Amino acid sequence: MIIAERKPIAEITRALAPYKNVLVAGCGTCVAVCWAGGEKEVGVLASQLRLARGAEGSQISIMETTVERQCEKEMVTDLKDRMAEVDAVLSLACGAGVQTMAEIFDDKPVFPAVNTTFIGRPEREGMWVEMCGACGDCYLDRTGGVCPVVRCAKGLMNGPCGGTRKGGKCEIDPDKDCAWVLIYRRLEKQNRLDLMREYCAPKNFRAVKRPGRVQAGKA
Amino acid sequence: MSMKGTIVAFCCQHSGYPAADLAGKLGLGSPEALRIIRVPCAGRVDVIHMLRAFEKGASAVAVLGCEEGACHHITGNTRAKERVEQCSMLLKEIGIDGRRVVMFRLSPNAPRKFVDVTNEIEMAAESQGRQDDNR
Amino acid sequence: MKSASRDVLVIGSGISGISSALELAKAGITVHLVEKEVAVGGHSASFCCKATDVCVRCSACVVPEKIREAVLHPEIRLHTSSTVRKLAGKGGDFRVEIVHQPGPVDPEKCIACGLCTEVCPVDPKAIHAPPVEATPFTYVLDQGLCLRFKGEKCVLCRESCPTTAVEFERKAKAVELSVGAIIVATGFDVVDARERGSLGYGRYPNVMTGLDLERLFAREGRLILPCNGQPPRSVAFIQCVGSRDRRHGYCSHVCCKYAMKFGGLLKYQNPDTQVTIFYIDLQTAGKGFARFYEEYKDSIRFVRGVPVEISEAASGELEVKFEDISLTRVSRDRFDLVVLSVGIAPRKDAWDLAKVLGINMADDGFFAAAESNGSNEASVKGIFLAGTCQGPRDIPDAVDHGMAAASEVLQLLDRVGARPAGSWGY
Amino acid sequence: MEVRAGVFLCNCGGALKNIDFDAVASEMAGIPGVASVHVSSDLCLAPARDRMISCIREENLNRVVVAACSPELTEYPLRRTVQSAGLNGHMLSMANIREQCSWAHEGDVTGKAVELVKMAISRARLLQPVEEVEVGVERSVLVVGGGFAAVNVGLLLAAAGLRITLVESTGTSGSDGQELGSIHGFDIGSLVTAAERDQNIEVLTSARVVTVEGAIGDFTVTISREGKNMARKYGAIVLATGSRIELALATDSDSSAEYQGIGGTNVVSQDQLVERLSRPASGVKPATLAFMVDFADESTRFSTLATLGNALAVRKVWDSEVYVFCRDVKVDSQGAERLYREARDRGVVFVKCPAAPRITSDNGRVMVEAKDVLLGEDITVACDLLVAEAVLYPDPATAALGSVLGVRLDEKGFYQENNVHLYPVASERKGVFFVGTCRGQSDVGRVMNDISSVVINIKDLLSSGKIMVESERVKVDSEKCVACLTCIRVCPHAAIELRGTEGGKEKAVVSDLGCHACGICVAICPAKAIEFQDYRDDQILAQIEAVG
Repeated sequence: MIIAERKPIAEITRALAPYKNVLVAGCGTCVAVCWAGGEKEVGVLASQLRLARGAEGSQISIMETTVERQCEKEMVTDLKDRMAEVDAVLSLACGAGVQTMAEIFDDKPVFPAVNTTFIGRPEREGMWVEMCGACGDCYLDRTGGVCPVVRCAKGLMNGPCGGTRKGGKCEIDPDKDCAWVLIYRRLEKQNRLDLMREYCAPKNFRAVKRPGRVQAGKA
Repeated sequence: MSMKGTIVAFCCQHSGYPAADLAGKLGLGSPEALRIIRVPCAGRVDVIHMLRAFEKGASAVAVLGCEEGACHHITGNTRAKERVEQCSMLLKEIGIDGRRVVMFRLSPNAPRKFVDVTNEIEMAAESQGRQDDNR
Repeated sequence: MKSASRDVLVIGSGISGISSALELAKAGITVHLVEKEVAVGGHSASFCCKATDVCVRCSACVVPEKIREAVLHPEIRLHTSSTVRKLAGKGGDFRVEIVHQPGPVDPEKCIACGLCTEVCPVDPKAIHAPPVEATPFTYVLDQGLCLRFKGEKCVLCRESCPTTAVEFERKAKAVELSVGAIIVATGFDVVDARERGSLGYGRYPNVMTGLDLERLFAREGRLILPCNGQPPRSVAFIQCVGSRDRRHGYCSHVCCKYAMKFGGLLKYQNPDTQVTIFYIDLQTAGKGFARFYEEYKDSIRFVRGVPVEISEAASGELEVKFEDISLTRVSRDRFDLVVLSVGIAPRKDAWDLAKVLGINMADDGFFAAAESNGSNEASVKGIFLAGTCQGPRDIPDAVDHGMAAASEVLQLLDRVGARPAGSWGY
Repeated sequence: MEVRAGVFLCNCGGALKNIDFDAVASEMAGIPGVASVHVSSDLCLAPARDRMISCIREENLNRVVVAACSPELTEYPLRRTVQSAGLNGHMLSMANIREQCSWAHEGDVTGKAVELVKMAISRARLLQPVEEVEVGVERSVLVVGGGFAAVNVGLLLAAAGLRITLVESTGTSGSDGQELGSIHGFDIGSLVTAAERDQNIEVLTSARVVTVEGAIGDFTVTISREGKNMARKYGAIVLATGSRIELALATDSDSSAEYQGIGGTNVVSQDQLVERLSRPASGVKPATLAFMVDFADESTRFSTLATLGNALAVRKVWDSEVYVFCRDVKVDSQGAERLYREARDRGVVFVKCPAAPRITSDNGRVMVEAKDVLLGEDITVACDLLVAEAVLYPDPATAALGSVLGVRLDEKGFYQENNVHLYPVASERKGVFFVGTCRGQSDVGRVMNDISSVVINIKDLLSSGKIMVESERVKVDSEKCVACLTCIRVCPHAAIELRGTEGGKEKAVVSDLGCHACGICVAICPAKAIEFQDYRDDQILAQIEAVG
């Protein structure tokens, strides 16, 4: 799922400085599951903002809401009737959500409250790790299901880089597993090690036009 | 009127709350500004409860749970400790002294510890209060 | 052997009596819990918490919880200030006569408001609040101080009581109960440290027993010298006082544990306090205890060899004379405070109850179990033993033994066809 | 439905002099939702309770706020009073104005009392009823393990009319009972045959528990036996998997390495010694014999008790010289001190040494060399037979089965987290119990107590076939739940599971039977989907709002 991380409060208060009535909008799916932008985090951020303003002696009135999915236009438009007395919107959704909110309510400034970081999974409670870089041209069939583009620090397509530490750890980050050691062990287990001998041409990262577009049902 | 100097204490019904009762029975003086909210376990208290108490003007917030290793719900007091640290970080981020939110662990038959802990919180909050006022 | 009644009598409301009563009540059985004192709980209710920054598993905090659960349980009938006078019938069908000798303050009516203490003319007050852990929290009248019991006509507390709970002359009342089984859980007496006169308990103020230390910690929360209220610089624990000797031929199970836990607490509260433990064999067995022992093995000084004499040095310190076996010579050491780790002894009035119930007593003075492997049945069919009245146990073992007694009672009632009704939730 | 709260203030016989009850009463009268205010002097006694019942009925109150002494001893009877007035027991909110207000401070505390009652009223407004329902439970118990404790528990529960399944991982039942049974003279064989003949007991040998779902009264367990999986329903689960006994020859590595070379027949375990003792005729009688105790593991009584018993047996049967090398003699068990005294009277020599002895071999005899504390010097004993120290280790399957059941282990790897509130036989998951050496117990007397305790615990729960339980006190709103599994991972009592809901999708569901009402899941749920009656977020925040 999409993993995000709350921005430092200083950045948020600086952006909101000129505004009096703020709508803080959370999103109920991905960012909620990774404890960054769900209903709970909306409450905590709103309370923190009120306390910060209180400490500076100025006032702020905050409306708190959480949209089921902020990347759905219809769900965001539902907030229409509450936008009248709002000066600015603070969205805790991922990049897609913030931009949908900004697009629907283009007369009001919309600020992000979280940094969308990667597509990943929970490693243990409260910690999430990147698994996929959405490069648009998946190689997982050739690496036994371990993605070197993202999980190898240098993104090598014909690894390992020879600097692997003892215990199969990455040269750059000692407590991170070297992706290519994982690939080797996985293929060894399925005795498909010959795949490692195939040379993999450099990836053309510009092959995929930005911004990406997927049309259901078309080639 | 904002409750200048009030201390909101979330007391676990297995440890903090009975300790407060014993302190009363022994006539040991705990701070008058203390407002005790009874919770089933320290693990029930969330960051939003602590922040809302500060928004309401509390000078300090405390979570009183069971001793480490004696929690009736095994992980309740460790969860509460993590959330208090998180709340303290959130306060530090906006310039309020992180030490105003504290977690203390005690057992139900330790009234003396309850009184020492709550008086310590009040003194810390007062000295901190003076620093904030003249800032 | 059809049972007339499926009620059960539990004698003694210490932690094991309470555990038996609770388990039987949860099985839907009506339990008559008879207690000699005004308050329920026995010795372990007044033990203090010995946690450092981590719980040391002394189980002292489990006791008040179980007491509260038992006092509130609808199936448990409390008979405080009562003793067992007569027993008739046999296993499955006993008729018991209980003597209820009510004290001046009626627990049913006293709401612990404290008005009587205010008006009491005597100082120290004759009528006052009970120890803080007492449940029910009924006020107590100390007849030694009260003018009324010295022949004067003082009625101030009776008049001031809003719920007419104070009545000076209350007659004893006999209560007849018919029960299917009896659990004896009358607990223990602490060994009187004066047995070892040479250790100076009672002569020197800074010689305390383990029980005194529990009470002091419960009240003060830290250790202070009885003579001047200052924290001690050096403390000695002397093990096996009244255990494993000619008069008490058994190990009391609890003293090594509480001595080491107190030692650990003292080192935690004030790391430069010197703690020394004099022992014969260190009993470090038990769930989770080894880790505790590892932690404090180096910071506490363990000396194999039990002191024989304590004398007061000129400086007021206590001089302890002991045979340090590892150095194989007699030596002397000085301490600010000495704690005698007194053990568990059979109750002095155990013989009276044994006569009434007709149960045997073992050679060490405790009640004798039918078989030797820690089973609960006493020498009389239908009477079961629970807790320290059958032998020394710590709190977790006492709870375990109490539940086991309740379990054997339930098996007896099942065998004689006394089906318990529905069960009360968990 | 409009909130009509009755506020009952108790001035404890007029003794709470530092609270002006009239001022408090007048302040409360004006608060929205308050229908009436009553001041009485002894709410904990019957007459005042009857007056409260009539008040509730006459003013048809739907909330009761009691400001009196601590709820520790009065909340439960007050709930029953409220119920007998026809109101749901959970519509009660209490303020502690005695121990935590009047007694806790000198001087006038009317202001604090007003605030405490306002907090209780603000919470009372948001209270919702919780029904108590009777839930049927399976009258069957799964006992895992085939040893001495397991078979005993099975027999006793079967006698109470419960259906028992005895699951034993090895081929034959009663295998691990050898050491415990043989040393202390219990014939495990007869117990096993009794179990097999009992029609309430089904013995499954070489079977393994694969998955456990559900909660107390309604466990669904899959057992795999000879490749096929069987799903079964149970009301409770008892783990009596025993422990693994290993011979710890010596702790310091150098001597044990050299020692391995000896092997051979003159080093035995306790039960091998018992076997030889029972066949005195064959085999040569050893002239001198040594035991090693309490070096490798100082936290168990097992090897000491076995040693005391067998040392006496050796003196009687073979009359050979017996030396016991130990650090401390563990005598804190029933009758252990008497055994120790009798052993010394019969000539057993106890050598107390600060560290483990060095063991070497000299043409077929075992040389045990150690520093004797009493003599103050090193001694060496040449003996024909050495009984090594037996150390209890957790059964190898403990960790795997522990995770299947969702229960934690203690720091030595035995079952049952080291938490005083679980002693003696409970686990942190309702309905799952531990008995005997698998939870670290090490002597027969205590194992017997464990067996009886677990029997009555289970009879309390299952013998009537139903349990009263508060239905949906902690409830997951399946619309809001995004099935992120956080609550399932966090629940310390494994009371939450993913289950299909009417909408078809699998969502988290809290089992009323298994829930301990602690609220840890409620606080951590990212989607705020879990509601916990009496302690909902809005009820806690309302109390904060009412302060000041």
